[in-house]
This record gives sequence, structure tokens and C-alpha cells, in this order.
Amino acid sequence: MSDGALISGADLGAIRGERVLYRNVSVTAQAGDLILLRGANGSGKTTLLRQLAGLSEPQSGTIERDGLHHWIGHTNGLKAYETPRSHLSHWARVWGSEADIGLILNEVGLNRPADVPCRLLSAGQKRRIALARLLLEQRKLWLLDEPFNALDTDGQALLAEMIEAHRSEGGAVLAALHGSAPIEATREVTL
Amino acid sequence: MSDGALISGADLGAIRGERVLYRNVSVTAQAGDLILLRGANGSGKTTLLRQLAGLSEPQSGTIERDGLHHWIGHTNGLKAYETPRSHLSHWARVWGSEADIGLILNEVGLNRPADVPCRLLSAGQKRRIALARLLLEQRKLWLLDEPFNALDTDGQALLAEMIEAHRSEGGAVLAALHGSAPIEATREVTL
Amino acid sequence: MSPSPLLSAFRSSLSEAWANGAGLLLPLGFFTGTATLVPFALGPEAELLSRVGPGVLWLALALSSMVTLERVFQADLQDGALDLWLQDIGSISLVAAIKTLTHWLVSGFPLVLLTPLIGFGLGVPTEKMVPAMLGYAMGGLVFFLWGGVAAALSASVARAGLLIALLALPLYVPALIFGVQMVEAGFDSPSFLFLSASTLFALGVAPAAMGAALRLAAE
Amino acid sequence: MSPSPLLSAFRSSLSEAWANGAGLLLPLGFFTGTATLVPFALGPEAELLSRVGPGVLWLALALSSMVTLERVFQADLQDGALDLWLQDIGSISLVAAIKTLTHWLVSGFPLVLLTPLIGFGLGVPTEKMVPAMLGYAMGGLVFFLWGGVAAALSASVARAGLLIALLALPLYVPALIFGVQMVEAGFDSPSFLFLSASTLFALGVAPAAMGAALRLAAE
Amino acid sequence: MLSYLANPLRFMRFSRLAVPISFALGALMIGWSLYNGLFVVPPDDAQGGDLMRAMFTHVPSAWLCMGLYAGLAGASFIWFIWRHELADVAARAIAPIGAGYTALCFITGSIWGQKGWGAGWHNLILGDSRLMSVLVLFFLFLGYMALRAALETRQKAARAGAILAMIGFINVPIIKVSVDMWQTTTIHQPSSVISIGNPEPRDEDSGMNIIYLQQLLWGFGGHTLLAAAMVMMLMRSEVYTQQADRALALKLEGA
Ligand code: HEM
Ligand SMILES: Nc1ncnc2c1ncn2[C@@H]1O[C@H](COP(=O)(O)OP(=O)(O)OP(=O)(O)O)[C@@H](O)[C@H]1O
Ligand SMILES: Nc1ncnc2c1ncn2[C@@H]1O[C@H](COP(=O)(O)OP(=O)(O)OP(=O)(O)O)[C@@H](O)[C@H]1O
Ligand SMILES: [Mg+2]
Ligand SMILES: [Mg+2]
Repeated sequence: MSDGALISGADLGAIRGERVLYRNVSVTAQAGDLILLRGANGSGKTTLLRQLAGLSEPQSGTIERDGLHHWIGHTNGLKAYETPRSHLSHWARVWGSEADIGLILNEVGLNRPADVPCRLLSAGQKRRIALARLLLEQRKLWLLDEPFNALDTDGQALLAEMIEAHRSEGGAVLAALHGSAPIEATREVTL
Repeated sequence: MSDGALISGADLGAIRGERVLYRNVSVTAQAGDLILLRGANGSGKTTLLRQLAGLSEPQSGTIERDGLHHWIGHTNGLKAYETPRSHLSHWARVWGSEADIGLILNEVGLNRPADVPCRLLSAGQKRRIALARLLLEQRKLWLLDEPFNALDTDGQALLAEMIEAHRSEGGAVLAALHGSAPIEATREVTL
Repeated sequence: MSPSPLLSAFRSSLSEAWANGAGLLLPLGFFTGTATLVPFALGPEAELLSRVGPGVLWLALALSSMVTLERVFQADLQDGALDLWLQDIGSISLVAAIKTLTHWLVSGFPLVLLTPLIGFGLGVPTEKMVPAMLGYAMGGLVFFLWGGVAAALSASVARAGLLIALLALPLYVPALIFGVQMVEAGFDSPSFLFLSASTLFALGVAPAAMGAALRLAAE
Repeated sequence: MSPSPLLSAFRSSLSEAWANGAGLLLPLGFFTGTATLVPFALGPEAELLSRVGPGVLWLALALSSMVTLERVFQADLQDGALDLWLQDIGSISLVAAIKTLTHWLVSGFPLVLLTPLIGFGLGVPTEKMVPAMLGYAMGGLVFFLWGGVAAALSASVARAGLLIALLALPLYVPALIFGVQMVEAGFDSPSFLFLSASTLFALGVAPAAMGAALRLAAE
Repeated sequence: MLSYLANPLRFMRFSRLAVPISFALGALMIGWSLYNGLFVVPPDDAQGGDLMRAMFTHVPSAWLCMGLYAGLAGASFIWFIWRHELADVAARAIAPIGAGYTALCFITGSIWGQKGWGAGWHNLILGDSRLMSVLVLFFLFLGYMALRAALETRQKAARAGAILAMIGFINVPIIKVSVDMWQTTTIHQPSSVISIGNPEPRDEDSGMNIIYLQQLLWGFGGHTLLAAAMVMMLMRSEVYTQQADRALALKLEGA
């Protein structure tokens, strides 16, 4: 593993059904990188991200990770009965982080619906809760699957700032994205 | 009701919890209109669309509809066990439409995964199934909630074309949207 | 609505019932469970088993009706299928009724068909079989209809399970009493009439109630 | 993992169990059902009832374990919470175990606490109560652990319900045999030892199995 | 031996011969034991008269269904630890055969028991620890097959199946000791050929008569060969289909 790399996958391949999604894909992320995964719908971005996150076994190739990472998938991992606050404090406890939940809720613009159960929240508000998880604990690597979905323009700006800040602090970000990116990337991987 | 209007809501209002989302909002859509609903996350776009669709009662104001409409919400209305084909043919039967499913699947670029159960499909592929429903049956009014989400660039272009075609055939479209629209609208309603 | 939509509503909810299998889970689990357990608990005396059998079957019916439908309606709400159904105004109560009947067909009716098997297994006298089967069929139908109402009411509510139990059980009791009596006493008992009556009542009232409840849930 | 994550896993699944209430649905439905039915089905002879009671309780335990956990794990898979748990490598088996125990506590344990009530209602002799309660407690625990494995194994499957029943029931039977015997025979029967043994076995094996199965489901 | 056959190619070469041979041999031995068992040896009335002739199928099938499950669990374990594809192929092939022999054991057993048990025998199956544990074994085989069938990819099926198979193994010792341990809960007669656990003292003549034992062992040998042959046959076809899949995958990659 090339030293200093936070994650590196070599000649990864994925087969679904009798279909080969991709093969010999290699991804490496150093500190400060922002790597965008590009590709049409169904080309395998989510699949690749899940393999990199260790959520599914690659059919070929090897992956090396250095420490823990944050994951945001297509789904936000919220329960209908959770409120933004309870969700965040739950994961804060799980991860043993002392972060100030109220502050974070404020940062992602959720202090108003902070105690409204998630089943009543709007799509963008739910997405913002997922973003808030990124601030709960310092983790060098972020794996984000179409993180800008459902966010309004402020929300997209906010996320862009968060990513920039994270990179400047020596973190790395891998994100699957459609259309024009609001941030310029170090590198693009197209499937 | 101003004649020729496919839908018109007059001074609509919505209250959620002890919060007033909006009041005195009026929307009217003539043939050929594309009306964009704008607003921050949680501002009430979905709520308004649901009221216009007759899915929830407005706390104030009146709505008049002229005939049936198509609905695409944040969720796609798919079952895990359905395949794109079975889903479309199901609704074709329900709506009594003779449309050629194979053709439509082709049009929205789903002929490859046409028989893969939805729980295995990618986010964008699922969204495309929802789009395909629009083509199953001619309905003058389309109510779309962030329809471009999860679509790749081709998908977005496709939807833009579909909307244009629909308008030129005398249909009207109400869509909630974030960021820059790939189509120029007749009118924007900001919440 | 014209028949074809209802037909395909039926077909789709058939495949749904088959797909999420929850419908089949309970009867099957219940029967294997019952067949396994009752003799353990009671010892193999046929006489005793034959008298416990019916009660156990009724429980199976009541439970499977409650659990199945709760799951169905809640899924419809979450994945947005309910919104689609609601677009065609007026259809919803019909659709709900059909869904309910389908799931009764899948999870309730097997009990009826299995009655003879279990019955013989448990040593129920043969002449009791036919009234028993009819009793279970009608009783199960009532259970599923009221269970559907309860499920629809609580689809949007948290703590649905508890609520459903509380809502449904009182509605069940009459059909239950008549049903058990009929299974005991056969056709020429008044309870046969009472059971038929409550079945008709449920068929008349429940669908509308379900429709209203589902509209509410979608809000 | 340090205790605090597990603690909060426990807290969260408590609120989950409370929120979807499904756990409470079955025992509750079952008891109301039983209370209503058993007298009808069997007539009021206390001696007879006291012999039916245990079997019904075991059924309730088996059912609630299967249905509850299926729902829990499938929800975790669909809303993506499972993905989050899986990020912290190694924790998943522990978390699964805690979830299972929590839901046993919520849906299984009430049965144990209710044993005396029902028992007296059904006229079970007092001296049988304590061993009975312990028997139900342990047996129910085993049910929930194996039920959890079955649910986790089939979490990603469409036709899960049926499958879970098929997978879980064979795993239940040993604990069942011993449990029933123990409830009958009390502490000084070998089945007490056997039941304890199979409880320990389940406690040792099931969590790892659930963990592996959940990893698989997330694929 | 096993490590030698671990290589699929060697396995295919070996089994191409082994299958027909063990088929023939097994058939012969079974035929021999049945001929003697059904027509030659005198019935033992203490054992239910002519019904006891079911023994020459019952006991071998009983031993085999346990042995086959052990094989299933073993193969699953090997695959789970070393990811050895052939082990998974074996596990997949064993399941149906095992289910078959479990059913056979049950059927023959019921035939044997029919007279002694009379009308209420179904209750006995449910109330009897030995019979119940065999029933459980049958469900385990079925569950294993159902689970594999339900999962999309072979990888998933293999992993899930392996987990289940390994857990279920606990049932095999339970079956074995179920008679000796819980005399109270079984009418099944105790192990007289090989008995573990603590069988209660017997008087002399209750040990198995040598002429029965011979036929029984012939039958056991024959059924073992037959089972082996069928398992290997299924494994061969599975290997072929997997090769076909791989070819398809390669073609698609090219395309
Ligand atoms: C469905 C009914 C039955 C089932 C499922 C069954 C199952 C089994 C099993 C699993 C074994 C192997 C046990 C071991 O190797 O220790 C076995 C062995 C045996 N069974 Fe049965 N059995 C059944 C009925 C009967 C009946 C009715 C009889 C005779 C009255 C019988 C006589 C035997 C004998 C003699 C053996 C050999 C014991 C030994 O030497 O190990 N079985 N049976
Ligand atoms: N069992 C299967 N049989 C056939 N195809 C399958 C199977 N399982 C998954 N697929 C395909 O694998 C692909 C998964 O793609 P993935 O979700 O990674 O796409 P994506 O790049 O994330 O797309 P999107 O941009 O829409 O999110 C889909 O095309 C899906 O159709
Ligand atoms: N019971 C409640 N108490 C307080 N606030 C509530 C309640 N129910 C809903 N809300 C609020 O109502 C709003 C619903 O907004 P809606 O879903 O229409 O937003 P939206 O404009 O669609 O947002 P997005 O762009 O994220 O989709 C949310 O802000 C939510 O927090
Ligand atoms: Mg994706
Ligand atoms: Mg919205």
C-alpha cells in the first residue's frame, strides 16, 4: 500500500447476476484528496463504494484501509421514531465522541426540527442529519454516495465547505456524483 | 376556476406541529405551463405538492383539479420484489392503458435490468421506473417532487425532453426543484 | 372502477403476499409449532388434543390476520405505493378490501384447508369437520377485515403493533365467540346465523373504514 | 468495544422495540386471545386449563421471537442503519446480540412475568410457578437467539417470512423439549441441566452467527 | 485422500470412475442384504415379527442421515474457513441426498413401529425425543436447501448455508444420545450395535443377533456407497454448471 494512502483498492472487480459491472478498477486516496466516482445510472458507483467501505466483498482485487471512515449511502440510516437530536446523540455515544450535539445541529441548520421525529421531516432535512454525522467524530476518510441529493442550494454550499475543510485538515473524500460538481476534484474515476 | 386551468389552488396554507409552513399560496397551471416550486429544505414544497395532489388536506384555501394527474414523490412507490417490467405492467393494468411496456422500458433506458427485482437496482434505475410511469398513460397534469434526484446526466436530459414534449402536447407540469433547472420555467413559486 | 384494475390489484397483492411471506409465516410457523408443542404440553391423549385443537386454530387465525395486514399497509405507506393508489380517487377502499381478501386467502384460508389434516392429527371427530371449516373460513374473514381496519388506522402511528392489538381484539371477540360455538355445535345452532351476520356486517363496513383510515395515514 | 456503545445500542433498540410495538403485539394479542378463547374451546374445567396453559405460553414465545426479529433486522437493512453499524468492524455480533436480548426483554420477558397471573387464572399449582418461570425465561431466550439467527440469515431475502419459520423451528425444538419437561418436572429433573446447557450454547454461538449473517445481508 | 481430491480436476478424474463403480457395488450389497433380510433370516417376534425386516434399511439409513449431515457441516466448515470452492459444491450436493435418507429412515422406522404403535403413532412422533430429533434433522436439510435457493448469488448462498449447517450440527449428537439419555421420552429402542451415553443394563439375549447384524452391515456398506455415488454425481453436474457460468462471465467480459 503506497504509504500515506488512507485507502487503496487495487484491480477491484464486481459481478452482479451474470453481468460484469467493472473490473481492474484501482482507487487510492491520499490526505487532501477529493476523488469523484462518475458513471451512468447502474454503472456500479454504489457497488464500488460499498466494496471500499468493506460492506461487500469485491469479486476480485484487494482493499487496504487505514483506520475508520465515515459512510453516507443512498439511504440515511434513520429510524422513523428517531429525532435528529436522538439520532446524533445515539451515534455520538456509540462512537464515544464528546461533540456538542446542539452545536452540530445548528451547523447543519437543523436546530428548528431538532426534536421532530424523522418520519415527519423533509427529504433534505433527513439528508442533513446524515451530514451531521460527519461532524460527530474526526475520521480521516469520508465515503459519500451522491451526498448532494435532496439538499437545497444552502445545503450544497454547506457540504462543499465541509468537504473543503475536511481536506485542508488532511482528510480525504471519495464521493459518487452526477452532473456538475460544486467542488473541483483531485481526480475522477469513471465506471 | 380560471377556465383552461388544469389545476388551481387558491390561498393554500399548511400548518405542521405548531409551525405555519406557508399561507395564502396560490398556484394555477394552464396547458403548456411548467411551474417550479422553490424553497429551502423543509420549506413546504412536498407538503404543497401533496395538497395539490389531493394526498393531504390543506389547512386553508381551496383546490380545483381537472381530471387525473401523474404523481412522482420523493419515494418511487416500488416494492422490493417487483421488477421494472412487472411494476409497469401492473400499473398499466390498473389504469387500463394499452401502452407497450417494452417500448417504454427502452425509452427510459431500463431494458437491460428490466427483469431484475427492484431491491437490486441502483437508485437512478429506480427513479427511471417512476419516470416510466409518466409514459404509461396520457395525463394532462404532472406533479413531480424533485424528479431529477439520483438521475445521471442522460437521465436528466431525458426527463427534460419528456417535460418539454408533454408541455408541447398541451400538458402542464408542477415540479419541486433545488438548484439550477435544466429547463426554463413559465413561473416559479417560492415558499 | 372497472374490473381490470381490481383484478390487477388482486394479482399484485397476491405476489406481495407471496413475496414478503409474512402471510405464510404465521400459519406455517403456527402449525409446525402447534403440531410440535401441543402434544409436548398435553401428552398424546387424543381426547384432550381434539378439544384444544379448535382453540389453537382460532388463535392462529386472529394472530396471522393482525400481523400480516399491519406489515402490508405500513409497507405501502413507506414505499409510496399508497400515494399511487390514492391518485385514482375512490378506488382506495376497494383496493384495501381486495388486499385484505387476498391476504386472507393466503394466510387465513390455508388454515381452513389444513383443518382436516390437523383435525385428524388431533383426533377431531369427522362429522365436525365441515361446519368447523366453514366456521374458520367466515371467522377468519371477519378477523382479516377488522384486522385490516386496525392496521390501516395505525399505519401512520408509532407503536402500531400495540395499537393494532388493542383496536382489533374487541372487534374480534363477537366473531370469535360465535365461531367457536359454531365449530362446537355445528350448523343447526343459532351461532351459525350470528356468525354469518357478523361476517356480512364486516364485509359491508370494513372496506370503507379502511379506505378512510388509509387516506388519513397518507396525510 | 467499550461498554458505552453497547449500552447505547441497548438504549436505542429499547426505544425501537417500544416504537414499533410489534414486540408487545404478539404476547398481548396472544393473552387476550387465550383468555377469551381457552374457556370457550375447552370449557372451564380448571384441571384441563392448567394443562393447556403451558403449551400456549410456549407458542406465544416462539411466535413473538420469530416475528419481532424478522421485522427488526429487515428494517435495519432497508433504512441503512445496518450499514452504519457495520462501519465499526467487529461490533456487529455484539450489537446483534444486544438487539436480540433487548427484544427478548420487551416481547419475551413479559410472558415470564405474566406466568403467575395466567397460571393462577388457569389454576396452575403454586409450587410449579418458579421453575416454570425460569423455564420460560431460558427457553424464550434461546428462541430469541435462534430466531435472531434465522431472521438475520434471511434478512436480504424477499420471501423471508416462510424461510424464517423453516429455519427457526428446528433450532427451537431442543430447547422446547427440555423447557416443556422442566416446566413439568421442576428443578431436580435432568432437563433443567439440558435447558441451561442449550441456553449457554445459544448464548455462545448465536451472536457470532447473527453477526456473520448480517454482514452477508448487507452485501 | 481429501487433500488429493481437493483439486477439482483430480476430483473429476477420480469421480468419473468412482461413480459407476460405487453405484454397482452399492446396488449389489444392498440387494444381498435385502434378499437375506427379507427372505432368508427368520423373523424376530420380539422385534415386531416380519415388520422388523425394515431394520435392514432403517438402521443404515438412520446412520447415514446423521453421517451425511456431519459431512454437510464439515464441508461447510472447510468452505467457511478456507473458501475452498469444491467443499461448497460438496455441501450443496450432500443436502438433498441427506434429506432423502432422513425421510427413508423415518418411513422405514414408521413401518417398523406401525404395529407396536397402533393408531396414535403420529402423536408418538411428536412426543418422542428420538423421532423428533430426526424430524429436526429433516427440517435442517430442507431449511438449508431453501435458504440456498432463496439467495441471489452463489457466494451469498454458500456463506448463509454454511452458517446454518454448522449451527445445526449440534442436532447430530442429540439424535445419537436421544434414546439413551431420555428413555422416558422415547419408545425407540436403544442402541444395540454401537451405543454411547449410558444405556441401562440389558439382559443377555437383547444384544443384536449375529445373522441380523451381518445383513445390517451389508446394507449399511451398500447404502454408504450408493449415497457416495449420488453425492459425487451431483457434485460433477454442479462443477459443470459452474464451469459454464464462468465461461459465460468471461464472454460477457469480452463483450
Ligand atoms: C419414525 C420412526 C423412527 C425413527 C425416526 C428412527 C430413527 C433411528 C435412528 C436415528 C437410529 C440410529 C440411532 C443410533 O445409531 O444410535 C435408529 C436406529 C435404530 N432403530 Fe430406529 N427409528 C424409528 C423407529 C424405529 C422402530 C419402530 C424400531 C423398532 C421397534 C427401531 C429400531 C431401531 C434399531 C434396532 C436401531 C439400531 C440401534 C443401534 O444399534 O444403534 N426404530 N433409528
Ligand atoms: N442480481 C442482479 N442481476 C443483474 N443485475 C444486477 C443484479 N444485482 C445488481 N445488478 C445491477 O448492478 C448495478 C448496481 O449498480 P449500482 O447501484 O452500483 O449503480 P450506481 O452506479 O450506484 O447507479 P446510480 O447512479 O443509479 O446510483 C445495477 O445496474 C443493477 O441493475
Ligand atoms: N409535527 C411536526 N412538527 C413540527 N414540524 C413538522 C411536523 N411535521 C412536519 N414538520 C415540518 O414540516 C416541514 C415539511 O416540509 P416538506 O417536506 O414539505 O419540505 P420540502 O420543501 O419538501 O423540503 P425538501 O426540499 O427537503 O424536500 C418540515 O420542515 C418538517 O420539519
Ligand atoms: Mg448509486
Ligand atoms: Mg420535499
